[in-house]
Amino acid sequence: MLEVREISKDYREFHLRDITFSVKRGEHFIILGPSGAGKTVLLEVIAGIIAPDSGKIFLNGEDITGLPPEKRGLAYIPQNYALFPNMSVFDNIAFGLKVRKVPKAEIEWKVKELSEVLGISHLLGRKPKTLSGGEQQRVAIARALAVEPELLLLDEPFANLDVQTRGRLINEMKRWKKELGFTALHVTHSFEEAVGLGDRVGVMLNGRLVQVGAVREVFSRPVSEEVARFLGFENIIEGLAEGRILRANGLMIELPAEASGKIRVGIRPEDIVLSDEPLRSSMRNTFRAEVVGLEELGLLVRVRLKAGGVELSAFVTRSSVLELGLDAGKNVWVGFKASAVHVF
Amino acid sequence: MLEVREISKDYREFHLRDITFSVKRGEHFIILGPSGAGKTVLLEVIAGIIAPDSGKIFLNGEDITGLPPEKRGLAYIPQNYALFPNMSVFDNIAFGLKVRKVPKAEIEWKVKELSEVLGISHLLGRKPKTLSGGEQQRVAIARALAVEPELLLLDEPFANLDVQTRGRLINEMKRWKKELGFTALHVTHSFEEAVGLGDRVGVMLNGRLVQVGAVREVFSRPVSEEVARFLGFENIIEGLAEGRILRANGLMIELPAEASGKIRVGIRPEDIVLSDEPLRSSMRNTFRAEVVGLEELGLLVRVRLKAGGVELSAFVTRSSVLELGLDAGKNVWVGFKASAVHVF
Amino acid sequence: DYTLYLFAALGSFLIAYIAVPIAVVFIKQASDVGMLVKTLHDPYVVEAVRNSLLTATATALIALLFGVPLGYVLARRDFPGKSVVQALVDVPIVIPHSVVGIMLLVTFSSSILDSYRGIIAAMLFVSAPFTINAARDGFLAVDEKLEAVARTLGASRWRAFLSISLPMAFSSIASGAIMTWARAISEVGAILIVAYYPKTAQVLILEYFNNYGLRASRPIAVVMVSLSLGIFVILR
Amino acid sequence: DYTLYLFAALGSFLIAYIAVPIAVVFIKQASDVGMLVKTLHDPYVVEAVRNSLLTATATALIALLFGVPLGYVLARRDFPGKSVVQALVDVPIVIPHSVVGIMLLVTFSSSILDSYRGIIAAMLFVSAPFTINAARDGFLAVDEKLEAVARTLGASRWRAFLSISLPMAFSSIASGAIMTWARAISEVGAILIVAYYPKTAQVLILEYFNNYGLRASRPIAVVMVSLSLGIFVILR
Repeated sequence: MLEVREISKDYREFHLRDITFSVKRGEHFIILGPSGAGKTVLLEVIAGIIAPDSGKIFLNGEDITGLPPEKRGLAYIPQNYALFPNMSVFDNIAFGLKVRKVPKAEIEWKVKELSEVLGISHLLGRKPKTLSGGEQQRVAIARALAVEPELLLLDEPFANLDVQTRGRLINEMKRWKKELGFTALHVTHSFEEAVGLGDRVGVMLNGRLVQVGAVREVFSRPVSEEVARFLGFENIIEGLAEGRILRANGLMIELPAEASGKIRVGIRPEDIVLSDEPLRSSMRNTFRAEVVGLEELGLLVRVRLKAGGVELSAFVTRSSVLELGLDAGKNVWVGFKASAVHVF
Repeated sequence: MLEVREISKDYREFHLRDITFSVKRGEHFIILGPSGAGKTVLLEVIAGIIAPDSGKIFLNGEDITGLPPEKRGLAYIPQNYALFPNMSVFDNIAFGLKVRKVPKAEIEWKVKELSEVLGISHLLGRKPKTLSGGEQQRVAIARALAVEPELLLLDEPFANLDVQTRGRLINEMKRWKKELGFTALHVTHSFEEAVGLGDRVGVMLNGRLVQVGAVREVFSRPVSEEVARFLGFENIIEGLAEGRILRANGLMIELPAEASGKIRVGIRPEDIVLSDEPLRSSMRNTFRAEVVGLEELGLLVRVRLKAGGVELSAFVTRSSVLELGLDAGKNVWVGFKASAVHVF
Repeated sequence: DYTLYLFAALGSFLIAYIAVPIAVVFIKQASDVGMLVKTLHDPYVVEAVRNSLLTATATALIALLFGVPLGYVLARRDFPGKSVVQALVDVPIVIPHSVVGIMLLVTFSSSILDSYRGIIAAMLFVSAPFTINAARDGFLAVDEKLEAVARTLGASRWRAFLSISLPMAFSSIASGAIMTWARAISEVGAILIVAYYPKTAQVLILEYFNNYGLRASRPIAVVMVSLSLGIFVILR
Repeated sequence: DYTLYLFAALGSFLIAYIAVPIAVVFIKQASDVGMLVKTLHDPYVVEAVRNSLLTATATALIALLFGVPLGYVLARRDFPGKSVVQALVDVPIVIPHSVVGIMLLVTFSSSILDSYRGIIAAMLFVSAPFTINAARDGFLAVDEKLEAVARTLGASRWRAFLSISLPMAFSSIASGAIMTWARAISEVGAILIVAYYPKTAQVLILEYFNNYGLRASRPIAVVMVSLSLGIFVILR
């Protein structure tokens, strides 16, 4: 339905480069990327707020690249929701309908229906400033859906909510989607949203869309080291594979599947276990390593290790650091399962 | 040397109440508390920048409560370091000496000596704005030490530094302290700084100093539930103890030591291990529990559990959530060591 | 804290210097109510005050008509020469008032000489910046995303401006217009050159002072300062 | 985007209205250089310009002497009535200039009438707020912790003010003082009442205009607007 072809745009510190992808009707398409990747700029280019330097955008086969935002039929929900502070919740939701000169009775019926599905019927008389973050988000969605847009453009819709509200609203959004049947293009940096809501996901790094595919596929088979790193594979090890064994700088790592030649594998630091004695378990990959350094990361500590000639980093809890007496120079055992090794 | 007696002060949203403690010569005393506890206000009261509503401050037995800051002989280093932007690094360090009309040759000698110990000799001609965070911190310390203060007042000295610089500077501060021999009163919210630098620590919560003692003692024996929670014991369980067994709401928990009567114990959520099968290990406390909910916390996920009538929360990594298939309603095994149980 | 006390003492001088003359003019007039009443019935005075109010109001309306769009463009668009335009907006504040009159007369000559047009022309030159800057700041405070969202919902830019930006910037624009009004009614120097007639209250004060002395001009001053302070209190 | 084009068109009117008279007065004078040269040799004119420059400079210095301490106190201390003081500082902007003259004369009567003191008194009343507000904003921008640290290092408040706050707020204070100077030299209405003599350039423009017409007064206007714009360019 939406087709984005080779969009490039330089805007402030953001540089979009040859962005090409398409969204199918009824799909929930997630663009996942770190902050600063240019996700918002891409959304605003699609919404018609920013003109691209080059490239085209098609909606149902029609070129909409040159159309102003009001002629596109795409509803945009920015990260801060941008509710109109000078209007009541009712008037916010009704805004697009009033602009279209829809009869008053129909507007009231439509607002009532939407606000019931979204559970905001009791808020219609309130001003946006008096609403909680979660309520504001629902109002913004109702306002966007009221005009029955071809496509909903969502910019980090859950970023401004507290942890508990976020979890609840992600689940509710699945329900709204079923009941109201919309198509969504949703940009976010949150893996949780991508996994929880996405039908397909596009990974965006430094202004480029580097991998597009089904969510599980992207997470389990990142196409490049860059994507792997973004998806949390901090340990990237290069070596020569032979059968199910990878030889890398003095280590022999068991692989989850057969491979051959020079390959790279990724291991998430949270999948690496540290212990004082070699672990007697199903973990096939166990090595002796030396602690090089520690970095506190809030609740976790990142332990930098050297095993053979390979540098590894592992996440452990603060109490493990005290218990194992981790400190630079200490030798420990590191272990990870073959299934934690991702080949790309 | 410094004695603070029953200081109370209402200042903006902060309410100090009956703060009493003393700092000995040569000691590194840490005041540890969450942001908003009023730590900075306390430091500014001691420095003479804010007048207390009641209470007294003694320095070497002399009442200094009414003295202006310039008559106290305490050097204050605020969180942002407050280097004088209109002066070079040299003039910053020399400022206190110039005010005291120290002869020029002596100033130069003193600045040179200090900047060598702190490794900032090459920066003396620069303006503070051109310095990195770590360099700024060293300059601030040099400037404070130049006047040979009775006591150094440090407000979150490492909070504005990146993770790696922080770790390095904490280690260096130990060395500076040995070489230059100062007494420090240091406020922070970081456990890392408290453990790494503190001789003694005072825990400050909601404007009250609730526990003072040696660092290890405070961390292992919090005097109250409130302190325990702040120190990360999210799971507080009340029950009846008999010998080394605590009976609480249907659970039987092995204690690290004998106790009797109604007691409370605390367990850190990172000390609780989840698994699909009962763990065959030295963990004596193993229960069946139901997952109540999940909360994403950056790299970790907080799992809320119900075991018998007791609610527990545990931290696990994101990959464990996927691996164990954790979701509300699922039953898992929880385990923790008797040594992870802290009685208070 | 002696330094602060010294500073406070020095500072009070200026505060007193502003407050005392205002107080004194009211107090002295209070002991001469007869003259005030007489002045309020003087047809010249009534006419002049009427002229002042009308021209200042007309000036504020013109400033709104042109200044609000200008403020919007300055808030929303970057264009080459924008900084020059910004600087030009602030220029009238530093030009001597009699020079403003000469410049306007040189430019528009007899078409503004001694007419309401001339009064308004002089007032507009010195007072328009307040409306422009207030409108610009008001629109800058309106999140551009609000307009963007309104447009994706189907509103034209004009509709988005009317429904969202203008209502939200209203209070800033209103206080800018009031400042424009106050600055307009305070102008004397430029008006003296461009339009001595029709007589405005500001000019009449001067004329009565020259012809009849302080006692005759003081009541008009009291009336005008009451008007100005009233406006000022509304603004705060 | 038609709405924006319409707005830009409307807005350009005001920009042109400010820019054109300034340009025209220079252009017209360029075709009458003889008169300009003659004016520059007219001892009355030279004397008046000298008076304007001297009194405006004196005013700016007085405003600095009292306004900087006041700004510092406003930036650093809360005290009862602070909001009233703040409001008073902004009052002079809204009072009609001739009313200012009357108020000052009513208050200080003959001690300021027709003297340099009177010119400076009138200028100070209307222009001091620029220095006070600029100083306050300048000191507000200096982190109070800097002074606190300086004091724990042994400096008195006065020493901390001199070594830290004053140097850091200097550029803000300087631009406030320049605005004060510009506002002072632009004043006409109040000076006409308080001190027609000694003659200032602003008043002389008016007198030459009344006595000899536009051609005679225009060169002085050109000189004054050049001065003002020069100052303005320095400020930016």
